[in-house]
Amino acid sequence: MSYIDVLREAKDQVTPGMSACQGCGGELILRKALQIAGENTIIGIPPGCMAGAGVVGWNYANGLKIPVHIPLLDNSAAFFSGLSQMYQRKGRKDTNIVVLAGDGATADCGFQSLSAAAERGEKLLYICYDNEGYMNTGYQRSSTTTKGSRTSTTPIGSVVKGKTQQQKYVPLIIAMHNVEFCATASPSNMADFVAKVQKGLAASKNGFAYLHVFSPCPTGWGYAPDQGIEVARRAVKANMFPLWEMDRGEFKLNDENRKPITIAEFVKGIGKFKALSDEDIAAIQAMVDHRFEMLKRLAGK
Amino acid sequence: MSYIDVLREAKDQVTPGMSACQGCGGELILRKALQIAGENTIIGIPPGCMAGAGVVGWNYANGLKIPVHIPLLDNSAAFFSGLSQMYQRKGRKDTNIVVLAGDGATADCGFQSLSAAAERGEKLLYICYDNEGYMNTGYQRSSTTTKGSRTSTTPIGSVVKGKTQQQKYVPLIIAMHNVEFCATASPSNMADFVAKVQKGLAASKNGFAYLHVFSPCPTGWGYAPDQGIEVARRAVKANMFPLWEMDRGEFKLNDENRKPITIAEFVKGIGKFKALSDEDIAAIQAMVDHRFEMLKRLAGK
Amino acid sequence: MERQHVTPIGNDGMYVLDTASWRILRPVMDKSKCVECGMCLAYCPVGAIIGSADKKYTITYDYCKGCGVCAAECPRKAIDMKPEGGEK
Amino acid sequence: MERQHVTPIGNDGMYVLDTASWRILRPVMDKSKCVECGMCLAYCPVGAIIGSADKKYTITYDYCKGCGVCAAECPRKAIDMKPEGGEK
Amino acid sequence: MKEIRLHGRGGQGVVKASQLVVKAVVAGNYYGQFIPFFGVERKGSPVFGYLRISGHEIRRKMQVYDPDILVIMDDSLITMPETYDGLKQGGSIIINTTKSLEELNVPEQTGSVAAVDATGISEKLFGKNIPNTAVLGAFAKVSGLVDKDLLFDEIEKTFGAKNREAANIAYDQVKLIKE
Amino acid sequence: MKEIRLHGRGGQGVVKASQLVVKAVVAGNYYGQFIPFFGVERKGSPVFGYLRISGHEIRRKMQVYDPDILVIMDDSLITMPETYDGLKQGGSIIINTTKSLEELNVPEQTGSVAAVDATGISEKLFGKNIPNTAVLGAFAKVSGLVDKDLLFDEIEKTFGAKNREAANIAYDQVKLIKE
Amino acid sequence: MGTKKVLTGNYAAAEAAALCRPDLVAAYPITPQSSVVEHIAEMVNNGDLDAAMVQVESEHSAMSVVQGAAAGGGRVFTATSAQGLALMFEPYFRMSTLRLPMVMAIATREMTSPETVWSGQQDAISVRDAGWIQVFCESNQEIIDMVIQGYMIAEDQRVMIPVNVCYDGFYSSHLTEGIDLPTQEEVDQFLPPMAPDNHPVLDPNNPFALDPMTAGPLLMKYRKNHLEAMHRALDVIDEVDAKFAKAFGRSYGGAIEEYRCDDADIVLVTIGGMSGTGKDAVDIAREKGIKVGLIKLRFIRPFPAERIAKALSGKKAFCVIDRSVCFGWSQGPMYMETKAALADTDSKFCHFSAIGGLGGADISLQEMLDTIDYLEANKNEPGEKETRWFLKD
Amino acid sequence: MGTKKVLTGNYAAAEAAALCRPDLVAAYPITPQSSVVEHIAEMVNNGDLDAAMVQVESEHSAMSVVQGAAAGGGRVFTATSAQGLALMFEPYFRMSTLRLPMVMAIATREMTSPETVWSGQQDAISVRDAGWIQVFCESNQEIIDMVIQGYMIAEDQRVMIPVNVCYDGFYSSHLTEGIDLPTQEEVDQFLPPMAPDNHPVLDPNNPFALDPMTAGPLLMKYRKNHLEAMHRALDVIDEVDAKFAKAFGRSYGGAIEEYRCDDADIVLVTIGGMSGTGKDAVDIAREKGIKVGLIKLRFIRPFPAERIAKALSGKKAFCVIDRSVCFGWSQGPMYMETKAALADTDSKFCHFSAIGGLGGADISLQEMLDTIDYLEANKNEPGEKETRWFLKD
Ligand SMILES: Cc1ncc(C[n+]2csc(CCOP(=O)(O)OP(=O)(O)O)c2C)c(N)n1
Ligand SMILES: Cc1ncc(C[n+]2csc(CCOP(=O)(O)OP(=O)(O)O)c2C)c(N)n1
Ligand code: SF4
Ligand code: SF4
Ligand code: SF4
Ligand code: SF4
Ligand code: SF4
Ligand code: SF4
Ligand SMILES: [Mg+2]
Ligand SMILES: [Mg+2]
Repeated sequence: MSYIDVLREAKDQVTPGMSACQGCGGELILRKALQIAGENTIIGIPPGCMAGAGVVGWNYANGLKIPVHIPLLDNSAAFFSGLSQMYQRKGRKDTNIVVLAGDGATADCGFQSLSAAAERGEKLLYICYDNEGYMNTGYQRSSTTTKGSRTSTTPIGSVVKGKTQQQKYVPLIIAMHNVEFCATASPSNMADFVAKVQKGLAASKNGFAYLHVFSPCPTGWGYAPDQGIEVARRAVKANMFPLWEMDRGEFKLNDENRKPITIAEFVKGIGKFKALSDEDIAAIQAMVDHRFEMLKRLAGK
Repeated sequence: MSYIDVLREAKDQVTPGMSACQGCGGELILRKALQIAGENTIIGIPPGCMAGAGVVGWNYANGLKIPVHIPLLDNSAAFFSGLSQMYQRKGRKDTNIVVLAGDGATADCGFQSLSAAAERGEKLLYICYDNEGYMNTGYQRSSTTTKGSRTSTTPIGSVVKGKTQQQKYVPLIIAMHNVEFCATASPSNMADFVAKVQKGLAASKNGFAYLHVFSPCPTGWGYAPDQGIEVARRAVKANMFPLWEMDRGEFKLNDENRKPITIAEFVKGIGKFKALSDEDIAAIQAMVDHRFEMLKRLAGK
Repeated sequence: MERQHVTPIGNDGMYVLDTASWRILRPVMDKSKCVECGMCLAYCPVGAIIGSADKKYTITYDYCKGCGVCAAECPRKAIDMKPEGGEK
Repeated sequence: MERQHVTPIGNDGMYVLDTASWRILRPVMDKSKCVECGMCLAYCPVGAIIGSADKKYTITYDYCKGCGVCAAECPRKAIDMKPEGGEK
Repeated sequence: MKEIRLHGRGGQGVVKASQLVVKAVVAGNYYGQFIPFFGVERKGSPVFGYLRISGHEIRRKMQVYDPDILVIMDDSLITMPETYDGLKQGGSIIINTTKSLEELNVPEQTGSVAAVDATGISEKLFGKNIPNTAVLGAFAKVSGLVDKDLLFDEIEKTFGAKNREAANIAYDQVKLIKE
Repeated sequence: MKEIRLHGRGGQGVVKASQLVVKAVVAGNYYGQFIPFFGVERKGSPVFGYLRISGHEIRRKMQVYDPDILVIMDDSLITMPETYDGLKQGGSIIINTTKSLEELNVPEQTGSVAAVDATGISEKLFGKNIPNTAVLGAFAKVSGLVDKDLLFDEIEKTFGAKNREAANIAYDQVKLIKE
Repeated sequence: MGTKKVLTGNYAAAEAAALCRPDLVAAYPITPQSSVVEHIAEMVNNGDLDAAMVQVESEHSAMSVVQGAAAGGGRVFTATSAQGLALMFEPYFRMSTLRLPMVMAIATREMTSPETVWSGQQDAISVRDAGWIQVFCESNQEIIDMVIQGYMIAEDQRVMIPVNVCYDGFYSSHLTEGIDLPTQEEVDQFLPPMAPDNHPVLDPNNPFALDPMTAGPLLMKYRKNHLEAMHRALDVIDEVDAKFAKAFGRSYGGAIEEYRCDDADIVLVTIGGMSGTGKDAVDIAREKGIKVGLIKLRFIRPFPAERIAKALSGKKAFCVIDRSVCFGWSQGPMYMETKAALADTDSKFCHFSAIGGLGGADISLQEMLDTIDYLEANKNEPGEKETRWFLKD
Repeated sequence: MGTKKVLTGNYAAAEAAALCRPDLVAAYPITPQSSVVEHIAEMVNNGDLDAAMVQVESEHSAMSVVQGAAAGGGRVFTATSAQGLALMFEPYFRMSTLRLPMVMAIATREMTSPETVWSGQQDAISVRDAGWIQVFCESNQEIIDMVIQGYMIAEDQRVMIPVNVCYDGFYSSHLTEGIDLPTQEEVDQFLPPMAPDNHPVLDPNNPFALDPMTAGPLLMKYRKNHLEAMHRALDVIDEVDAKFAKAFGRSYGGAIEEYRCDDADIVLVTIGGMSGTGKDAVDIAREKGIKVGLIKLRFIRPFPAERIAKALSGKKAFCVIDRSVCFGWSQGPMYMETKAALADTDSKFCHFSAIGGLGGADISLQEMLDTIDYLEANKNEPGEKETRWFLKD
């Protein structure tokens, strides 16, 4: 089945009307991932936009069609480790145990819990939708926020302009954890995304699987709602968000991206980058080039 | 100055009589690192063997000659971030801010705090002495414990024999955090160790520096106290503990180790490994080979 | 005692927001331009585009938020964003 | 009020354990074999081996725990571990 | 003390508008208080807020149960039972609408209804529906609870001259469709 | 109830030895209790422990202040003031030593002193100084508080036959150097 | 005189903290506190506040970073709510027992579960036995004033205990009202910079070990000191209130505020933002001829037991209204503690606990009035009445 | 009848937990609790216990993993002390408010700072307002019995609240004594497996959202339910005690134990391991003709206020001995709460708080005897006397 066939045929597991903003990348990721996972799935969605948008629901009004729990911001991987262990023990190993968490829950507040579950090889699929900030609480900085970005805790001031650090690159960090499967994906590259969710689900039957997904956010980032896929596509093309996977230790670049666009091209028209200086852009470009070089090396190129 | 000259001339900053066991690798690392750091240093030593051995001292009997605090098991990097920030603010940037923490404090309980301080680029040198277990509380498993090891929470039972997971390889994980400097070191390779402490201290003036040191433990691991350096040397030679460094993004293998010894040779005579099966040994060997290959690729070899 | 902390699943009692009311622009598909590639379905964040077994794609308006992603992503420019009129 | 939570630094009031009493074997250096490489100093975990400015190395016994690392690591086998006698 | 309840949707600027009123009221040496009520703060979700204006210190920190005035920034909200709930006998409604009085279906006890096409004004001036400053213009005219100039100064300080214009237009256009 | 304080150094097996006594005492249908006292549990550091033996339930969970018996596994500890502290008038001391009574410098109130070269026995049998089982042998003989066979069975169960031998040798060798 | 401003409770906390010239601020966003951090970040990035701002990954680190900075001699600030407070509990406990002074704002929020982000005082109340001083504010003005007073109290050598300035999430944190914002000069005059040797500072120029292992007998003395310092703080609170009154013309009555209690038969005891509603209720009931007064608990750590007992002595009936619960008591925590404060009183009260406003629920004037009526009706029947839950249906 | 064994308190807890057939155990080592985990790991690795053992990286994850497993329908166990309890505070609070039943052992330990690893009950006491049931044990036998009873209480449909089985670090955790270990058959007969539908279990076969956002009015009902369940637990505790007595021949008197109180004038109130020492002191003082009794607080959440009031009614004097402090009260926490329990009593007591045994310090027989003497001497002078600190010098 082609990925389009998969997406056309599989049932939507999410309420038809949830309050994510127009054009929200997170909503797209959530719906598609759960379509693929299907009904025999238990999902955890920690505090963040997806939980906040009504998906975990309200008392007596639930936003999903499959069992869901909103764990703490900092314990998703641990909570679902325990749950997964119980499903192993019950002999129900076919049930998908999935976490869908924002970058804040993943890279920051819940990072230790995540790292430890990865290390223990817990059998679950952890998907991070990375919108580079704490959107649900009003777009504060996260560790994955790109350098120079305007956020509500790194505002463009007269003295300091935006975030001062480079982003923390969680997928490569997790790939260094001896996990079964680790990959990046972007909604702009939907065939790749679908394949990786499928691989991730399969890998989660043998150990820890991690998928880091670029999640454009029109509201926080400041671009028109119809541009999300294009922004994601540019991120991939600029190597801001390279696509790769690691399957039981073997790295593979999904796209060698022989003619990358520049960071200057990538950031154009995105509000959060509007105060980037030339030095900022150069610094991001250098980081991105260096990182891509590292990925190529890891993939044996 | 040769490293021997450095070690001969620099003052010992530690009490002459501390209660670390005979032949403790941690004591050696602590003394040598602090000799190099010198008097203008503030050190944090979280709960663990080094703190427990009297180094942080007792009320009205202190084990160091420089200012020291025992932070929580889980917040060393954060606490010393705050302290470092104050020293930046006071204009006393020459003061060394050093954390010396066990693998438990580093890789497990304090890992999130560490990862976040690395991401923020806090100006400090974080040294992990990795004895692959929680020695101070009676040698329980840590995430850095080698697969198959006997510990008091992964005993050699009739059904399960020792630790079931591979070790978490913290140095490479931290190297993926955009830090100034990250390296591994072993007391068996003292010249390299001394140079890396020096580099780490220098790098900590510009950003986050991390040093991961192999720390043999006769008591926990079960080998004769005089064999610690030899055990460390074998670990390096078997690529169980390869020596490398990453300086502002550039990886370098300090020793290409063209004729590695096998894991089977490495584990010989070490009590904690006594129940290793052939499969365990093969699994560790495979992990080690794969990891070394990855390091070589990163170093552009 | 009533069971606590639990919300049943299913269409009954489901949380559903009338997101159609957010729409200012309305995606309108020009079937004549459409090549049935399915991109609009793949990229619609809301799941508002459905495909039939014979791969015909249709925009449903009950929850479409009017974001315009489908229009932007259609390789044939077969979808137009038109101001919401009275019709629904 | 006396200052709390603080222990002064310095030899005064320093925590010092009599680790010499742990020693069952005693490292004895044979100066005639020694080539003054300093390895013993580099590897002694206790800091019990000192080197003078002219690079002569001496074992001090006040805190030496008798671990035997120096003996094991001396490239010239110039250090022997001998059972502790009455002497000190 | 006058108690006012404001209704709008996430993104329409209910909170900002109310804060401007409090600023203007305080600038005029009166007392003002605003408490937003949060369900979800997300775009499109209904948002409430409680505004109090008084000549004396306002001590109570609680919701408004029987508002003297309802300010409704989005007339699609009138189908929700909460919207008209509790309006005081003879209370007034200020609403952003082009609907007729009939269509508004106001509750029996309603005293007066003032209507303004704030959306129209906003869309004309800004090209999008952020009706809050225009509604404030209507509020200044109809409620008599806040000094027009002080309020419009605050609007200008926060949102710029164009929004003052919006308020001004609304001030002129607002119509009592029930008195 | 008899109260006993044990002294040794980290690594000498004070805790294990005391637990064996409790086991033997309980097996003999008496009551026993042992509480170790922790400074640092590290090799070479002084370690204390409190042992109680009684015909009745032992309810108090507290330190022993005035021991009836002192068991000292390492005679280097006698220079520490804590070691002899609080010994009851006429109380006894069981000590692992080759020193003379004089050198032991026991306190005035001491009743009897029993000496055994447990280190010697241990080094002979095991090649290292783990004197605990030998000291237990001496304790069984001198204290009369525990059934020899039950205790030696426990020793054998936990540590093997060689340690029973150590206990046996000590049982035979222990000497009252003060009565 | 300061400047008239219109601010939310969170902005009030942020502005006040900035006026105290903190060296370092580390905080993690959480509803309803987030705008405190955001506003401080804004001031820092605009150069209006010269402080290090550390963007931590969790509240555990927030408290740890400020702890390290305090141990480096800095004046520090943070703010949090609910889950964040719970996550930082370990370093939070250590901060107070290390006796490092600081101020932390808490925009109080109900604790999950049930999953919630709304108001309630359960967060601060549940950690009241972790050694901090805790004060609850009624108005945005009080938030400002207590942040400033908080540093003076915390850093007083007789005290040396960090201070929580608590205020109701949403009902205060998001409430906008007019306040008088002291000027920087006024605050500088009132609050001196922290003395360099105010507490042990890690420094190679004066080396020592900070907080080494401490045996029980000595530890007990430290604890006793802590409790004594808490007790002394009751006086310091009054002193600082008086000094503040002199400097700024506003005072709060110290650890508790008594409102129309003098001739009252019955008393409402309140805490935080509900107190204003309570005062309105008292005035209304007074007009009906009911002799009712109100005690506002301001500081709950130290617990002003003597003052409460004195204020209630001779009264006939009282009700303590809690915005939190005391698990295992079927009552509110401040009610339970108020009873403990009355152990040796001679009065025989009619008394009961009321619990309301959890998880964002409102505490309305009507509920206050009903409670007063009930007290009035039962004032002559001593003994504990059933707990009153302010449930809506 | 079970088997006679000689065990430390920690081994007792581990053996008892194993007898309850947990599905999953996740715990993190910490002194003085570590040997609980170690012993369980040993049983699992030897195939003596069929349970999943998850080796977590922190206590925060320990509580989170067991929470997830409980939400998956498992019976779970963990154990901790001091800093570990503090670190897990956030998921700990959620466990009880999610109403997921389980048992957690706490080998109590003093809280840092000052830096310490020794005994003290501050850890468990400081989190007593986080919704758990808490019971304190005196002996190793009681530890075993309460772990087993704990599951039955926690899983009772009228309760559904997790239970902390607390015992003194070192003074119990490391104390070796003889106990009677029930056999597996006996426990199986006493404690049924958890009913599959005992609480909401996340399962695609019966899908629902667990703990969605909950508005205040509904949340308040949940809280009220929780408090009512706590109150009901007082009865369940008695019931289970009686059932246990029938099955095993041992009973503990429910929420409190009264020792020689009947004709007593003066009473010591104790908690945990010190109770045994207190009983010895009572016997000794009785021989001197002092009419003294002892109340052992066993369950402190729910707080058995009525039973305490009843037990003290008619007495002349009492002292509550706490192994922890209540910051801001200059007193011990159980003393403070005991006073609250006596709000409506008619007696005029002589009473005071005693605090001892912090940070590993001993609570000696002598201190108990001195306290009794002091009570006896002052029994006819009603009112609160100064707090007694059991300081060694
Ligand atoms: C311990 C704790 N601290 C803070 C919060 C508040 N909080 C809720 S959601 C959130 C941000 C989540 O960001 P992310 O995971 O990136 O999700 P997003 O909102 O961006 O989708 C925060 C900080 C919390 N729930 N728990
Ligand atoms: C939150 C918390 N959990 C547990 C502990 C107990 N603890 C103290 S030291 C230690 C192990 C430390 O291991 P490591 O860092 O590797 O140092 P080592 O003892 O091996 O030198 C543990 C678990 C603690 N102090 N704090
Ligand atoms: S703020 Fe961003 S991530 Fe959150 S719902 Fe809106 S678009 Fe999606
Ligand atoms: S247990 Fe190991 S690490 Fe700890 S002091 Fe002894 S040898 Fe060193
Ligand atoms: S994307 Fe365009 S061409 Fe493709 S199916 Fe949709 S409307 Fe047709
Ligand atoms: S406009 Fe947006 S929501 Fe509507 S169908 Fe197109 S992509 Fe879907
Ligand atoms: S290691 Fe040997 S040769 Fe080298 S200095 Fe020491 S004793 Fe001499
Ligand atoms: S025996 Fe060990 S402690 Fe002694 S000098 Fe040699 S290396 Fe140092
Ligand atoms: Mg995010
Ligand atoms: Mg370690």
